[in-house]
Amino acid sequence: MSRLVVQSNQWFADKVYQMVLSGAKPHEPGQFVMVEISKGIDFFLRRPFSIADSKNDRLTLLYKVIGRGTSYMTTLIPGDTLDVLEQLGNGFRIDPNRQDVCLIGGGSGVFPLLGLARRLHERGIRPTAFLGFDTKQSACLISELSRVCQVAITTMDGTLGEMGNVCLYQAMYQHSYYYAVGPMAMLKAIAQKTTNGQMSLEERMGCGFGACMGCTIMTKKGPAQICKDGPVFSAGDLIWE
Amino acid sequence: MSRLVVQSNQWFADKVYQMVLSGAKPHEPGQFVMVEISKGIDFFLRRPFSIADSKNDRLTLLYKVIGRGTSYMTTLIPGDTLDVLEQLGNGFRIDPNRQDVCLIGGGSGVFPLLGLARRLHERGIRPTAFLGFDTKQSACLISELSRVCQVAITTMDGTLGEMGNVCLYQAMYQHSYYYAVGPMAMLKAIAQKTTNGQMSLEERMGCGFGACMGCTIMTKKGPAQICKDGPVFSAGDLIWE
Amino acid sequence: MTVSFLGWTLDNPIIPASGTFGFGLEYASFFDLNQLGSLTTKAITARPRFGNPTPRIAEVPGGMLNAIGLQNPGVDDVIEVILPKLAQVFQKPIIANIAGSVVEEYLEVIDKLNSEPQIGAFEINISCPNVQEGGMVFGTNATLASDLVRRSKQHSRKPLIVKLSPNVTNIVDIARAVEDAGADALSLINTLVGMAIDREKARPVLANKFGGLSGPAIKPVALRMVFQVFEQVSIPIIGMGGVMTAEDAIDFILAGATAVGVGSANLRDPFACPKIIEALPGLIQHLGWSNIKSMIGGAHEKRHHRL
Amino acid sequence: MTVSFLGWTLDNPIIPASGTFGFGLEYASFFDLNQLGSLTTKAITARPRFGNPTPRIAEVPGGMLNAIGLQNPGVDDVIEVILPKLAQVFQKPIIANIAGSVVEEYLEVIDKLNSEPQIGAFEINISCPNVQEGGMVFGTNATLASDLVRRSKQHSRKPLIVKLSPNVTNIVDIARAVEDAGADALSLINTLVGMAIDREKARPVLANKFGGLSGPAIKPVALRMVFQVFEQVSIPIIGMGGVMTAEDAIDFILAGATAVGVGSANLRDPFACPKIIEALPGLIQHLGWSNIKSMIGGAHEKRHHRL
Ligand SMILES: Cc1cc2nc3c(=O)[nH]c(=O)nc-3n(C[C@H](O)[C@H](O)[C@H](O)COP(=O)(O)OP(=O)(O)OC[C@H]3O[C@@H](n4cnc5c(N)ncnc54)[C@H](O)[C@@H]3O)c2cc1C
Ligand SMILES: Cc1cc2nc3c(=O)[nH]c(=O)nc-3n(C[C@H](O)[C@H](O)[C@H](O)COP(=O)(O)OP(=O)(O)OC[C@H]3O[C@@H](n4cnc5c(N)ncnc54)[C@H](O)[C@@H]3O)c2cc1C
Ligand SMILES: Cc1cc2nc3c(=O)[nH]c(=O)nc-3n(C[C@H](O)[C@H](O)[C@H](O)COP(=O)(O)O)c2cc1C
Ligand SMILES: Cc1cc2nc3c(=O)[nH]c(=O)nc-3n(C[C@H](O)[C@H](O)[C@H](O)COP(=O)(O)O)c2cc1C
Ligand code: FES
Ligand code: FES
Repeated sequence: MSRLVVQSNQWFADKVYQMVLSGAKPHEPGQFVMVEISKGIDFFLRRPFSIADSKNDRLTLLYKVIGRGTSYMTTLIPGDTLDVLEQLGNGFRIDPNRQDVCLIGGGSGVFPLLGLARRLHERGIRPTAFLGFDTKQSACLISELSRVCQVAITTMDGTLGEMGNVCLYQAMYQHSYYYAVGPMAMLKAIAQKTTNGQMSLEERMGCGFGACMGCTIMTKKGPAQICKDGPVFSAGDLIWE
Repeated sequence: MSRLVVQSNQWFADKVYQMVLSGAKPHEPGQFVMVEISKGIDFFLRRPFSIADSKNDRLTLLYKVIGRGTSYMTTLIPGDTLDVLEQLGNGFRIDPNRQDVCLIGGGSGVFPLLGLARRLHERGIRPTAFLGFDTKQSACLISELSRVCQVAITTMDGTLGEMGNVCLYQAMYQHSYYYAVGPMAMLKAIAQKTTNGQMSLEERMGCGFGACMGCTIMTKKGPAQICKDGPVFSAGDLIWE
Repeated sequence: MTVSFLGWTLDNPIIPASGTFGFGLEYASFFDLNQLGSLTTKAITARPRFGNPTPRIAEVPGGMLNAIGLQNPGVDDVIEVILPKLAQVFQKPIIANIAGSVVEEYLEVIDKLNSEPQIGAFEINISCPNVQEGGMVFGTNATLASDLVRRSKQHSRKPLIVKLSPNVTNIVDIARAVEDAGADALSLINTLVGMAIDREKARPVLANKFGGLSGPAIKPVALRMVFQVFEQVSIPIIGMGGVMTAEDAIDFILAGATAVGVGSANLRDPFACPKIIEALPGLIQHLGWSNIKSMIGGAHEKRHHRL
Repeated sequence: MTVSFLGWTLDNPIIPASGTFGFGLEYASFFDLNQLGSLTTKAITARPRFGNPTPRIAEVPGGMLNAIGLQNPGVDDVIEVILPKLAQVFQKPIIANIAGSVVEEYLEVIDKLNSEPQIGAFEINISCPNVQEGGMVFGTNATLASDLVRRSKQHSRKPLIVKLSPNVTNIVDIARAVEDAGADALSLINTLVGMAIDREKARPVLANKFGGLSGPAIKPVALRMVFQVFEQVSIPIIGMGGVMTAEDAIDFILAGATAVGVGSANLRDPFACPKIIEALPGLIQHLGWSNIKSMIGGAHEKRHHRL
């Protein structure tokens, strides 16, 4: 648990903010943090956020304004401090011999792909990123990702890139391995085509470190905590109803 | 209900802070306000504070740091705003023909006497103020009050003025009328000597405006709400066990 | 925004809860009371009551405790002094909250208030935790509760709402019992019994030791009870417990409430009710519903249609 | 800071509450568990349980709801895998929380755990609100509760703590019944049954609809129950419900608790327990007491002396 300092906290895309925190520990792509929104009991539980990027003592979060907690976060200014539980979850597993990989992100699911793409790039891997958004306004991270990988975009309304759902994008199934983050419906559709990849899951969390059993899913290997055994799972281990 | 702006909020005496708020309505000495400590549910009830002074749109509060709410108040800085319910309670009744009056304040009870002394002074009345404190460090308002009235001081440990309890000060019973504010034990002791005066009472309050029946006392005229029928009562109407 | 309730049409579902709104008069200086759906009076007893010694109020996390002890000027004073004053500032039917130590006291109050045209319904308070006799004793025992309601119903010439206590093992049992005994509607919930300790003085904060817990802290319990009772009774429910915002009010309606009581929120912010009423239409639209009626019980799998 | 409890001497009265501390292992990476007075395990059942579908967690004002549904790997796995791991990081006697659908399941778990030397006491959970069978059914019925406790007592070779449900009309009745049936101590309280509504989706947030309310919101109810029960039973009490700080812990001790359970606070802040333990001595001194033992029940008019 650390007290991190807000370095910047700015509008990033439609309903999405970017917060850079200093004083952080190093993080692997795919790990997450639990953020205490404020002292006192106005927000009893911490909020989970993926690492968008982590460099030296800087942690970048990208957060979508959903409800009370994320709305409150937009009011923080540089110099404010946040109590953060760090280095949670397992992160994406990278096999340096696996070159032909793609990243698949739907909506807020694109956020953790930034750090992953950068890490893959450092390892000499240049994946293709398939990103799906609702509409042009909510699209983000395209220029950042373009620097380290190829980017293909779909929007539901066709205002940017191809029209339609990202998981209907046939090209991505030509890659031999994927890293997918996004809504359950998207993940399920992908898993039904191929389980050659890793998927990051989300669930409401009580603790974030494996103590409360709040985030349990059944996998082919038995019950697993998304917060501790995940959030990244091998697609082949997941069970879909 | 108004949003008032903190103009200053400074240490004033041992555990006592002075807060000046702007944007306020005019207040009578003896009235009080209910301050919302912060938005959200960290402080569910408002806190009652007497008017130390009121001039144009400026309201001065003097508050002693007692618990959670008053501790939090010390962290407010100029420019912060507070949601305040104003103009509560009846205030002291002033009879311009009554010249020979004294003010009796014990501990935090001295705070509302400042505005009263100034108001009396405007009306050409120059009362004597008898102030009782625990010790020299907690003594305050002496120079301010000295400008508009004569001041006599007692401290429990004798570090300032006479040693002892203010209500044992015989000189004050030579005045024909008093305004007394302070702990119940002090008020009771005074009332047992003479009921020629007015007393301001305190109680835990749910609303501050007569709706919840949280602050009821039995008086000789029947049940009364401290917040609405008081906080200032004629000493002769009060009942002491 | 209108809802039908006990045969009246409420302009909106927002009703200040008993004991947090006095007899309305204090609030009339803050806003025009006629904005409200209705209003509930402080508990009325046969004779004047002083209530409990102070401190009667304590702050606790997410809410407050009160141990007022049914202070009120008694039914005669209410009729002679208070109702005429209230008539000048509020022109809709009100709900008179009624309490007593024994069944006969309830009946006496009902008999006297029966002929008051301002009163649209009685709310039988069988759930006050702050008195030694009567009050919650009735509300925690299905037999006593149903006996009281049956006899009240015989006397009453107005619709009878029964206000239930949450301090029970099975709220549905009590709700069913009072429905069977003739209740026309239910109010739930009254306060949970709680306490606070003054650790410096090593004694309870409240002179009465225990008090009723209200405010956002009790909202999950209140919602759960409204939800459970809605599935098992067919009379309408006034849902309450921790309502601070229009969002909270909507949660109760989705759980099954036809109208929503606002209690402690009024004490913190005397404008709480008009603010909620103002925010409701926008919220309903944002959530994609056409009107409040259609939302009642909307969170249930098989939604009943009982408007 | 030491207190005697069930014949042991606890270094301090702070005990993580069941279900919020797993089997301790996750917390061992945050701090040295031996700082704790003791620790309570997650509920253990005879066979592995997956628990309820997700969402199992919701945030509510001043607290949270959970509907875990007793997920645990079953008593055999606890004995073979978990207890040996725990032995490496915690060397004091632990409290094993035990649950079941039927009386026989409780007895089976007790029989198997009887010979585990790490376990200092059993905590019989008759108050889990999140399962269809067993759990709270036992805790809300004095006859069932006392039958379960009597039979558990016959099997148990360790002291028996019984964890009560607050979802009852009269907590004292249940407390007395289980004391008479042979309980050596009481834990109170478990969670209140509550719910939250997802108003955008017009349905309950939790897949299980209802969940257990914990956190500061329930502290006044918990304090009241500890206070009431302390006056009517003579076995010691582990008090819990909303303890976040040393101040909260002291309130429970003054109300009558011998030890204090810390639950949800651990989830928000994994260092909650060591922080409370560190702050206690200074607070006790500030309040003018010489030790914790002397404070037990200190808020009662006639303080019992039962240490
Ligand atoms: C492992 C993980 C990583 C995540 N990474 C990101 C990220 O990088 N960027 C981002 O914008 N969002 C991310 N989320 C989702 C994010 O946690 C929620 O949007 C956020 O908690 C909503 O908080 P709120 O107070 O605004 O919403 P409210 O609805 O007011 O919150 C109420 C409660 O529900 C919980 N909650 C609501 N939605 C979610 C959700 N989708 N997942 C988990 N809990 C939820 C909140 O944490 C809180 O406890 C992640 C979630 C998980 C589990
Ligand atoms: C009419 C009136 C005028 C007052 N004027 C002043 C003033 O000018 N300056 C000043 O320093 N204090 C004044 N007080 C007392 C002041 O209201 C309390 O000291 C303050 O509420 C303590 O808040 P807290 O959160 O720090 O204490 P906590 O003990 O943490 O508060 C817990 C709860 O108890 C209530 N409470 C605690 N002590 C008192 C008390 N003595 N009176 C009423 N409620 C209390 C709080 O309002 C809150 O609801 C006045 C009280 C009343 C009733
Ligand atoms: C100060 C106070 C006084 C109350 N007095 C009464 C009463 O006289 N009769 C009654 O039925 N309920 C009474 N209640 C209970 C409320 O009407 C309401 O049921 C309860 O407070 C829950 O709602 P809330 O959380 O919105 O306050 C009182 C509540 C408070 C806070
Ligand atoms: C996530 C969670 C899981 C729980 N699981 C159990 C359990 O398995 N057995 C049990 O007796 N109590 C369980 N409880 C109840 C707690 O032990 C405790 O009684 C309750 O949460 C009140 O304390 P608190 O307010 O400090 O959390 C659980 C509570 C939470 C929040
Ligand atoms: S969130 Fe608590 S175990 Fe995963
Ligand atoms: S504080 Fe509510 S009536 Fe006085």
